[in-house]
Amino acid sequence: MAHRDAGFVRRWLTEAARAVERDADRLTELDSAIGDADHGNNMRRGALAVVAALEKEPRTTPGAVLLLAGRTLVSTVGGASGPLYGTLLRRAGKALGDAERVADTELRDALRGGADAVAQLGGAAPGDKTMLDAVRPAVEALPDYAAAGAAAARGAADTVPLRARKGRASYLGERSVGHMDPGAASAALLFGALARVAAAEAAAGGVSDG
Amino acid sequence: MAHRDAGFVRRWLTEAARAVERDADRLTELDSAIGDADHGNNMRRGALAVVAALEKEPRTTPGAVLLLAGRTLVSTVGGASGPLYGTLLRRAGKALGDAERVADTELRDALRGGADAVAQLGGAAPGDKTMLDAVRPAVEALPDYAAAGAAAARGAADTVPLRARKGRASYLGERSVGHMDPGAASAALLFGALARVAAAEAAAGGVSDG
Amino acid sequence: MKMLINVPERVVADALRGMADAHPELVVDAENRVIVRRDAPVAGKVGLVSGGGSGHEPLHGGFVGPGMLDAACPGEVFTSPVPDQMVRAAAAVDSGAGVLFIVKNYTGDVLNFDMATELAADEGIEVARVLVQDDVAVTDSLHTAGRRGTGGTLFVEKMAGAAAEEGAPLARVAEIAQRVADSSRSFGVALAAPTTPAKGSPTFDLPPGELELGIGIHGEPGRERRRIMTSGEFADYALDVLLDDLRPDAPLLLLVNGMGGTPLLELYGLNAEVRRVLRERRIAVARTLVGNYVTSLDMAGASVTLCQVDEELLRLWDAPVSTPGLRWGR
Amino acid sequence: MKMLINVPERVVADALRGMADAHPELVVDAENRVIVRRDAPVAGKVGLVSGGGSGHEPLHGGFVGPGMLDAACPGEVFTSPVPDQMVRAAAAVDSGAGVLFIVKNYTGDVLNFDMATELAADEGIEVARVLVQDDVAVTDSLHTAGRRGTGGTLFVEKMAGAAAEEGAPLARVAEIAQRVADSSRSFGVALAAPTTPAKGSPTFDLPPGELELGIGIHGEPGRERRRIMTSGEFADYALDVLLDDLRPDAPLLLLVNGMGGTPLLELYGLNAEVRRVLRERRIAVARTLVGNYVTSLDMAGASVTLCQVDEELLRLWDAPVSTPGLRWGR
Ligand SMILES: Nc1ncnc2c1ncn2[C@@H]1O[C@H](COP(=O)(O)OP(=O)(O)O)[C@@H](O)[C@H]1O
Ligand SMILES: Nc1ncnc2c1ncn2[C@@H]1O[C@H](COP(=O)(O)OP(=O)(O)O)[C@@H](O)[C@H]1O
Ligand SMILES: [Mg+2]
Ligand SMILES: [Mg+2]
Ligand SMILES: [Mg+2]
Ligand SMILES: [Mg+2]
Repeated sequence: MAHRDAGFVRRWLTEAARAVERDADRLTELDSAIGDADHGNNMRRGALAVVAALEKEPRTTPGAVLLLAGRTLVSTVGGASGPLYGTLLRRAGKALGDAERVADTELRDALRGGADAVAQLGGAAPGDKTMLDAVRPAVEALPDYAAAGAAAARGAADTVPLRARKGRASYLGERSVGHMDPGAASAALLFGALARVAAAEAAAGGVSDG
Repeated sequence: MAHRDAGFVRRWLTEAARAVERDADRLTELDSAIGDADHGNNMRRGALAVVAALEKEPRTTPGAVLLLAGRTLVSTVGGASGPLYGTLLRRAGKALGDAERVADTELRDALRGGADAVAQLGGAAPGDKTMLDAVRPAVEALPDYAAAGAAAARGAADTVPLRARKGRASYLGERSVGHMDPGAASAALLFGALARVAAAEAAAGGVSDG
Repeated sequence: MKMLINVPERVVADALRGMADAHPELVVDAENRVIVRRDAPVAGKVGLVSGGGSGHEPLHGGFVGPGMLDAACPGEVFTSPVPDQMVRAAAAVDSGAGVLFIVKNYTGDVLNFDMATELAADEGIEVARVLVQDDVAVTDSLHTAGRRGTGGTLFVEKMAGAAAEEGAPLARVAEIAQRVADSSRSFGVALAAPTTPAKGSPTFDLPPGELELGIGIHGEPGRERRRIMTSGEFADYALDVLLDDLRPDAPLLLLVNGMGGTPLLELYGLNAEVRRVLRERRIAVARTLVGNYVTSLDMAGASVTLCQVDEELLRLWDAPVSTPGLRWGR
Repeated sequence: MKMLINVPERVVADALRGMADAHPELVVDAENRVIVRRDAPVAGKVGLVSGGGSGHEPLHGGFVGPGMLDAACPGEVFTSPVPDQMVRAAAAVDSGAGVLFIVKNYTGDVLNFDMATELAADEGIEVARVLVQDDVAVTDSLHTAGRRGTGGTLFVEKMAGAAAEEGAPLARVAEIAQRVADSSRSFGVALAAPTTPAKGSPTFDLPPGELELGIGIHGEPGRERRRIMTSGEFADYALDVLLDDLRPDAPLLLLVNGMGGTPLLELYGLNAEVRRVLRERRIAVARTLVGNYVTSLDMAGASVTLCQVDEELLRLWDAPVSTPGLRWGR
């Protein structure tokens, strides 16, 4: 079983930031349809801030990286996605403590705890058409990173026929049906980036399995 | 030489009102290009008010009809065209006094006096791209009514290449060139109506020449 | 993009600089995005803090001043502010008498203010919270995030502000705020979508000849899309919905609010129709406010907010207020 | 047509009914189209009357009240009122001390107010007139109808109003009004055309990516059409033109005015840029007003008005005013 260090988590978040930058307009488009047209902008602002924070305050453990990233999201994004994504990463970071390297299953468990915290904070259940509908299946597919990426993408796509029950899309009732949830779409970007970074690491043979 | 009674003037103004109603949108379009897009509306409001006033307060002399029409325009139109057209008709009406029937030349002289009053009130010279550029040639072509109608139409068309020096189009400077002056266009409607009513009267053989 | 701005990313920062220049009676911290009454903290007075996404001006920053808010936290356009701003605002206005957070009911606002409440408590600041959820366009149900907070926020900020100014303790100010929130109902309509700086084009499509009934203040869609209505038809429709929900048995405060892109001329015309309906139903209006108070950038449209008031609330409404957006009395 | 109205013909009448409902402190005669301060005529006080086309709200009707206008005459949308209205207004506010007509320099306004002056004289009312022509977009020349009156009107109405409220005689009030008019300069820009109720579509075409520099408040074109500018570029351009003409050697009043369709957020951002330019040129600003005061229906855009003030004018500016659109002091 592979172990991951701070560099891995940093690369993950950096790759996720790139993906958000690339797809920000699409996220905003999705949020125009059933929300308030700011999700792409929110995620971009958060991603830039996370990358800047990680550069300015280098962290040496996976937990510390996630903690800093989560705190940064809470402090810079606002909206619904800021506290929710912030909580996801912060809680995962807290769970990992100050271990220099963590097993893939530990990372999985930490992220699962993060997802639980998101559910508790926002009160969303599966099928409520939120980011959790992509986050949950991704976490459950771990430690298979490729599967997690695919599961998140599928989870996002599966939000299309759903009727929103949380967040501002819920005000739309029936009219929210037929659109992908923007937060689920950004979650798919997050786990897609994770899959790519893990694949690159595997290809480079850089994964220790101590 | 023909003589005209109150009925003639009333028919003229009624026919002019019809023309304004029909062409109001065009007048507004012209005023959009070099003004504030209200000339059609102003003229329509005035025309309706004149027709209503003449019905409510029947007048028995050409002078009284013109006086009432002019006063009504001043009281209901506003803008630049209200006082100017109002003055044209009021002054003409005053000049005709309380004669029951007036000669065509008397009507011409009265309208010429009205045009002079308009020039004095608004300070516009020939070629300044105003209603006067249609009113003046029309008045000069009287008592040939058909010629007056044609002259007014030509005068209006001839404002196209002019640069406005009075009214709000003057603020446009060079950019007023290439557009017909809305007030000249409405003046062409006024004298076109006069020509038609005179022709109808001639055809009906209803023109006295006492 | 059709805006008179520098760059989209700096719209809020530029606006805050401009507010600072225009309002020496406020302390505008553009860096930390907090707008504070210059004489804060006022000794012994409960501090009132609100905030939310930018783009709703004059709400909230324009309502900072004696008799209303002590501080406001502007977020990005249509995005709730972050807890750091709220904690900073609370610290700036707390005189020891505690702080009331006035929160519009949107997931983002609620979550961020909740986090701020915890953080403020850590710093020893006593915080109470009132949630404004006055928008009857969306049916309240377990299947939504509740009702949205819109025009009623102005009523809450004004009357709670007056109570705080009178020296009422935190529990009492919170109780007043809650009472006003409970007594307020709003219903809005959009004729054209707003354009956000980030998107640079209208956030939704509203074809000519159609309007969106029950619009939110971020352009969130509402109940239904319909053929354009006259102001009279809209007043009939909106008042039906509002009065069905509120069932008032006391005089009303009435806010005929512009969403930003609708001329005052139209808003006054709408007020005439609203008052016609209320007269038909023999419902008394104690005070009326017509204008752009809780806006949605340049969105064309309007909302109607009713607030049922007893004598105490009416007195608090009439109490002096001195802010950029609302000013009367001494 | 995208408006929340009943029928185009009734827009002004409906708005006046709505104003009457909203402002019990005014007497709004919707039939005769005159808005009068409830306590008019005020014994011994000079009466201030203004008016003009509708669609510029809150100008003029929103500036009726203690410390500003005694009466306003609203015309049709973008069309000057008729003499009958002005004579009626003059008669309603004349206490024997005479009446000042405040007239924006448009052919229609000038002609109608001139006729009214004659008619009022016939009725024994002493009338003085001040012409506001502050718009530097159009070069003053023999080949135009002069300069247009725009944002400076607010300054004239406010300071002349304060002088009248203090009991100054007609000649003195007229002199103050003239001084303010002479000291005011405006420059505007449009990003999108207004839609008049009668036309039902934008009164001119402004393609995406372009703006119209030197726009009037009826959407009259100005100096030139240009590629869109940033707020900073516009501030540089406008201040160049304004200061070139005004060459101030005393502090300024600054009005950053919205044309109706531009959000307050943008106006504050523009204010920041205007103040930057003025700081660069070491020109002091005594007071600032940011908001929608002299509008052009839903036109997107803004104007900047400067008024140079001495101590007396500043005192008159700061004097209490209590109108729907402008309110401060006691
Ligand atoms: N209660 C909730 N639980 C989980 N996710 C939520 C909840 N509310 C909203 N979200 C997510 O947040 C996304 C919207 O984020 P964003 O647009 O940035 O914030 P806002 O809705 O405040 O504008 C939604 O698409 C949804 O995935
Ligand atoms: N000084 C003037 N002398 C003669 N005619 C004028 C003068 N100023 C304006 N006009 C006429 O008035 C017309 C505009 O009328 P209208 O649009 O109704 O009024 P406004 O310009 O006040 O909106 C112009 O097209 C022009 O023919
Ligand atoms: Mg959003
Ligand atoms: Mg016109
Ligand atoms: Mg948002
Ligand atoms: Mg006009």
